[in-house]
Amino acid sequence: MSSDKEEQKMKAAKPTKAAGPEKAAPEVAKPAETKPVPAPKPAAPPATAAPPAKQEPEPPAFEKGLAQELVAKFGDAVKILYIRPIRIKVETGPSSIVEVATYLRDSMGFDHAESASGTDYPKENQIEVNYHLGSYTRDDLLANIIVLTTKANRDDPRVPSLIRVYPSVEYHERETYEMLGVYFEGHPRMERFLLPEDWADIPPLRKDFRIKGR
Amino acid sequence: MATLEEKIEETRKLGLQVVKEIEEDRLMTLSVGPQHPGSGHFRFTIKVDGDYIVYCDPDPGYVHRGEEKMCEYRNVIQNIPHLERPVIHDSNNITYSYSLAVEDLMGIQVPRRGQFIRAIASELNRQVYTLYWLAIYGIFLGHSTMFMWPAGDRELFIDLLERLTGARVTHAYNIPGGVRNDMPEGFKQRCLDHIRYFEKRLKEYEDIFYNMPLFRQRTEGVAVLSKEDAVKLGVTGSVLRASGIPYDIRKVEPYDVYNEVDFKVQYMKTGDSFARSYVPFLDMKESCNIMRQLLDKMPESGEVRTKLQPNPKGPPGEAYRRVESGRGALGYHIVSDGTPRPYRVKISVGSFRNLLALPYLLVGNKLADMPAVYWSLNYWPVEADR
Amino acid sequence: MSTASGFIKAIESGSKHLVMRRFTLRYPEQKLRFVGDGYQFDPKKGVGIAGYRGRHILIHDKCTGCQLCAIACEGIAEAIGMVKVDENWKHNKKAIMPQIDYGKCVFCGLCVDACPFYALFMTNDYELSSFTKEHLIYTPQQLEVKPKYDGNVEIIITDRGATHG
Amino acid sequence: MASYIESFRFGEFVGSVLWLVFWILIIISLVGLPLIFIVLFYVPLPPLGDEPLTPYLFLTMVVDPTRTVPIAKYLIHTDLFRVAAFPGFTYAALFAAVTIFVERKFLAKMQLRYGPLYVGKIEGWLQLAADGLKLISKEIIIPAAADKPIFWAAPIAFVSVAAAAAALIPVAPGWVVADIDVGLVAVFAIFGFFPLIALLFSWASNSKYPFIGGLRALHQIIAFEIPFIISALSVVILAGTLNLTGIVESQIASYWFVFFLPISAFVFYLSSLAELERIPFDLPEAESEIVAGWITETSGMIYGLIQLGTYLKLYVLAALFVVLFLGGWSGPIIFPEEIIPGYTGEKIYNHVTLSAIFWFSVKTFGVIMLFLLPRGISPRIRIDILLHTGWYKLIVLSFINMFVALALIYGGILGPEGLLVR
Repeated sequence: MSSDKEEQKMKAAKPTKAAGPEKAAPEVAKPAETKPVPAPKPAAPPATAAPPAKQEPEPPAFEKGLAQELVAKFGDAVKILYIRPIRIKVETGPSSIVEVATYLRDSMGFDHAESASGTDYPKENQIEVNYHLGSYTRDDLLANIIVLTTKANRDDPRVPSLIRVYPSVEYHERETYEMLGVYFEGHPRMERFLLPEDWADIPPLRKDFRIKGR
Repeated sequence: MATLEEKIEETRKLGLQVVKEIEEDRLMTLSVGPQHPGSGHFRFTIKVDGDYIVYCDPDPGYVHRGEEKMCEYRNVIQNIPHLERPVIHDSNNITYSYSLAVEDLMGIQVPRRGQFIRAIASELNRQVYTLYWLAIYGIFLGHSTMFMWPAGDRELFIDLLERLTGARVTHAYNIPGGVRNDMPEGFKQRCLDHIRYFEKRLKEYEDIFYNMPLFRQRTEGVAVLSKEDAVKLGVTGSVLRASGIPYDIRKVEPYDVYNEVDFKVQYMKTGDSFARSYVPFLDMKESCNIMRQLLDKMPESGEVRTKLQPNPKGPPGEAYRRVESGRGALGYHIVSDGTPRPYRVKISVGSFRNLLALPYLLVGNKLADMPAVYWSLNYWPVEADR
Repeated sequence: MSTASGFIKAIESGSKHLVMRRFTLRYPEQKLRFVGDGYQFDPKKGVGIAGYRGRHILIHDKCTGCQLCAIACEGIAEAIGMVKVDENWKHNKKAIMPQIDYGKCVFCGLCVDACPFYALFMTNDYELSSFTKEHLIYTPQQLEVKPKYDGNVEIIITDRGATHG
Repeated sequence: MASYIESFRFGEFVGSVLWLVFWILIIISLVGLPLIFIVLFYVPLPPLGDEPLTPYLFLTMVVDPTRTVPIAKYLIHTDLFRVAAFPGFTYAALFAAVTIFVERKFLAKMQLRYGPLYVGKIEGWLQLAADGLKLISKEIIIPAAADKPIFWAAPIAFVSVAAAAAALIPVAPGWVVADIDVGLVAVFAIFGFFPLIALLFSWASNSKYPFIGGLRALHQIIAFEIPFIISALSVVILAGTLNLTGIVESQIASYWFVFFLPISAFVFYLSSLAELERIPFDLPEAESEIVAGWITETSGMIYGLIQLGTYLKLYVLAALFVVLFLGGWSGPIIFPEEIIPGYTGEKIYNHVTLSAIFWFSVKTFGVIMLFLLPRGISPRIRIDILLHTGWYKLIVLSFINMFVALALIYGGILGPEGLLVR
């Protein structure tokens, strides 16, 4: 069964990474009382493909093939952030996200969206919206998850909605709208979903929204 | 007189949360409110034409506590007690994928015996959750015996978990790096006794509930979710498996020791309310035999946990790990920026994904079907609001 | 005739339960018996010992007032505050010990994991109700007392069904 | 560890006790005594020896036991006693109370739990009194825009209609409140009120869920009225008379009708379950769908009255089933000739009446247990299945039964000089 094959690969990939953290300096016993200032440059460096922090183990062949197929189809509109045993992260601009999603769904078999979520990067004044796409029908893709991300400017975040491609993201996008303030164009009911009707504060999951008393 | 379909179309355009009663369209707006015995802490507004539901608009958020925001203010270990709050009687499963994701980020290797105990604890927890769900499903259909028996038999597994973890429901047992304590002695034998007795009880459930003709009349052929729609709506867990797709994270993406356990993914093809209520029942049977295999294959002695430093830190990066919880795929997407506190934690739960199927399935059915369809979606309001 | 046989099987299954033993634990008369006398943690081996997570017990001659339990609980429930005690110990110069507010504590036991000096464990006692919130705050002296809890019942599986015996 | 709240002061305690004693005295003197006198003056008291029995003489005899026996014996045969006590309201209410307690314990045992346990030393037998007191002391909340007169009238009407039906049931030979010769039709006429009361009450409580519950009650009882009546009609064909006592006598003459008309008994059982709104047909108060159906807005004593009415109805339907199909009070004489040594022949004390009462109670209790069983084993059915079973399946069955009854009559097996008639 193909999933066992991936399992061995995953086992192989994990130990090499385990060597990474030893060299992290042991934390001092009593952490500083004040909130630790966010660490230098956060995770997704825009520059090179592979993250510089740790050497990326040789990506598994099957996932590499998928990524190659995407890059071949969309050229530089698509950028592969990382390839791991059953996880691939693909970044596109807001303009081309709908075509990439449609291509992923129709010809590559990723037939449903697990979730749509956002991460706020105040340093680069950007909000990263990522969709986790999975596949129920293609057997060899059952375990794979493609994280399709796009970046939107933080002051006026507008991203085209994928509701035409994946109807299952309707509630996820409404939640990301109210939590991070990302406006999804083309969404039929861009309204409040979880928060109370009289929520007057800024979107709570943004970094500059502080929990009172913390 | 407008036909049913026109009424459904016309009301779909009504987008307002608060719906005003319009005299001439002969529709009654019912708020199946946060206190309604048929909905738990969750409200959905339905418009009813006579006995037929014409429009349904779910409005969750009554128990939203901002778990994702709270995660950003605590270090990795302190997150465990509050992360299990969304569904406290499935706490080992909901913290399981969090621990796996953190272990991926920090490259921690859990010892073999710890992985086995973690799997056993999560299987026990799956039984506790499914029994609680089955009890409420029984009382929703008016079958009070079917509420009392599962609610009583749940005590068998709560007692086991209490011996193993020290707490009846909120265990905080699954820690990045393994489990917090080893098994007490005599636990294995007691576990096998309880499972053997429980399988006799499962036979009784089938006699008095599933094979009851009145129950079959109420659920068979009601609110059918076809295979294509299930995929299109992205539902997960028993709702997906009831529509004919044998998709179980334990088999598809085996984590920890699940690849050493051979079990068959239970699924049915009809996709109606009966299938969605019968698949969790089959899962419980399957889970009993998984627990037996886990208990046999478990190494007798050995470490159960790799000790982390007080404020564990890892290299910056991202990880997304999923686990098969009582309500389907439960995934954590953790972004870390090198400090002990996670930069962003996204919890993707099964209930939130199954919620989309509720308006899709309810419209066109009868008012009396509302509890049968709603609760067959395996929807836990507290978990969906996070 | 599947409907008739369905009904008959249901009646037969229902009436079979009329002779089975009742399962409820009658709490005040029967109390559950727990394994060992509470959850403990061994900092050297870094792993806990299975036990019920009830009220804490503080061993005064081991506690050094290092505040690690207060820091551990700070992120969870802020239930532990350090208070002055009028005992003087060689290893506890500042003479401060944890005072636990059971109005906030969630009994997760992470403070026990954080204590490196075998000073803070948990016991079997869970009957902590009181009339006012102030009485829920247990001072270190109160925490030192070992509660007596006599659970006498556990789940037994007989041929006539499981019961608490 | 527990400490008392500082705000408790002894003065307040004494004040409240005095306040209570004051009110008890007021109620007794202004309401209690006049009531007793009115009853005593109007109740026809027997002449004691030579001079007529005046109320004051009556009160003195309470002290002297030798005088009580003749008074009691006389009172037992007056109509007031029949209506209020034996075959009438108190007997039925006693049965209803026992049924409530037995149902809770029976259901609990079937569900492996204890049921009421702590009130009253052994197995919680005083739980019923505790519930009654609780309901009496609870505040009655009336919805704001409710139609107050009907809101108040409906529960009282509910209990009185149920009690009226209880008056027509013959418990022992000669012991029936109203022995009218169109007994069975009168019972059905009285049962026709129940849907009306349910709808009135739910409409008067002016809120959506009760209104849906009221409509469902209407649909359900009307759908099951017809099989209910036709299945009883086939019994009338066999018995030849509508008078309930006559029906019982015709069964004593031949065998119980349940052996001849099993299908009719089953249809009668099902439609009385629907009449009672019990579990398989629980739609009017389906708590998981429409909060609590037509009794959503009840609280305090209004809920108490409706519960009493429901269980009175349960007793009446079980007794009706016994009268129609299980031969009423027929059964072997099990009491000895002289129950009280040296005292025979008096109306109530002869052994025939006592064994009749015994057999009637045992059979009614058995049928009540049959009514309680479905609540333990079956879920609630949906409104369209309910109507489908009512209109199509049960009516057909009851017509088949009518045919069986006619065949028995014209075949000469039962009826005037039938083979099996003794």
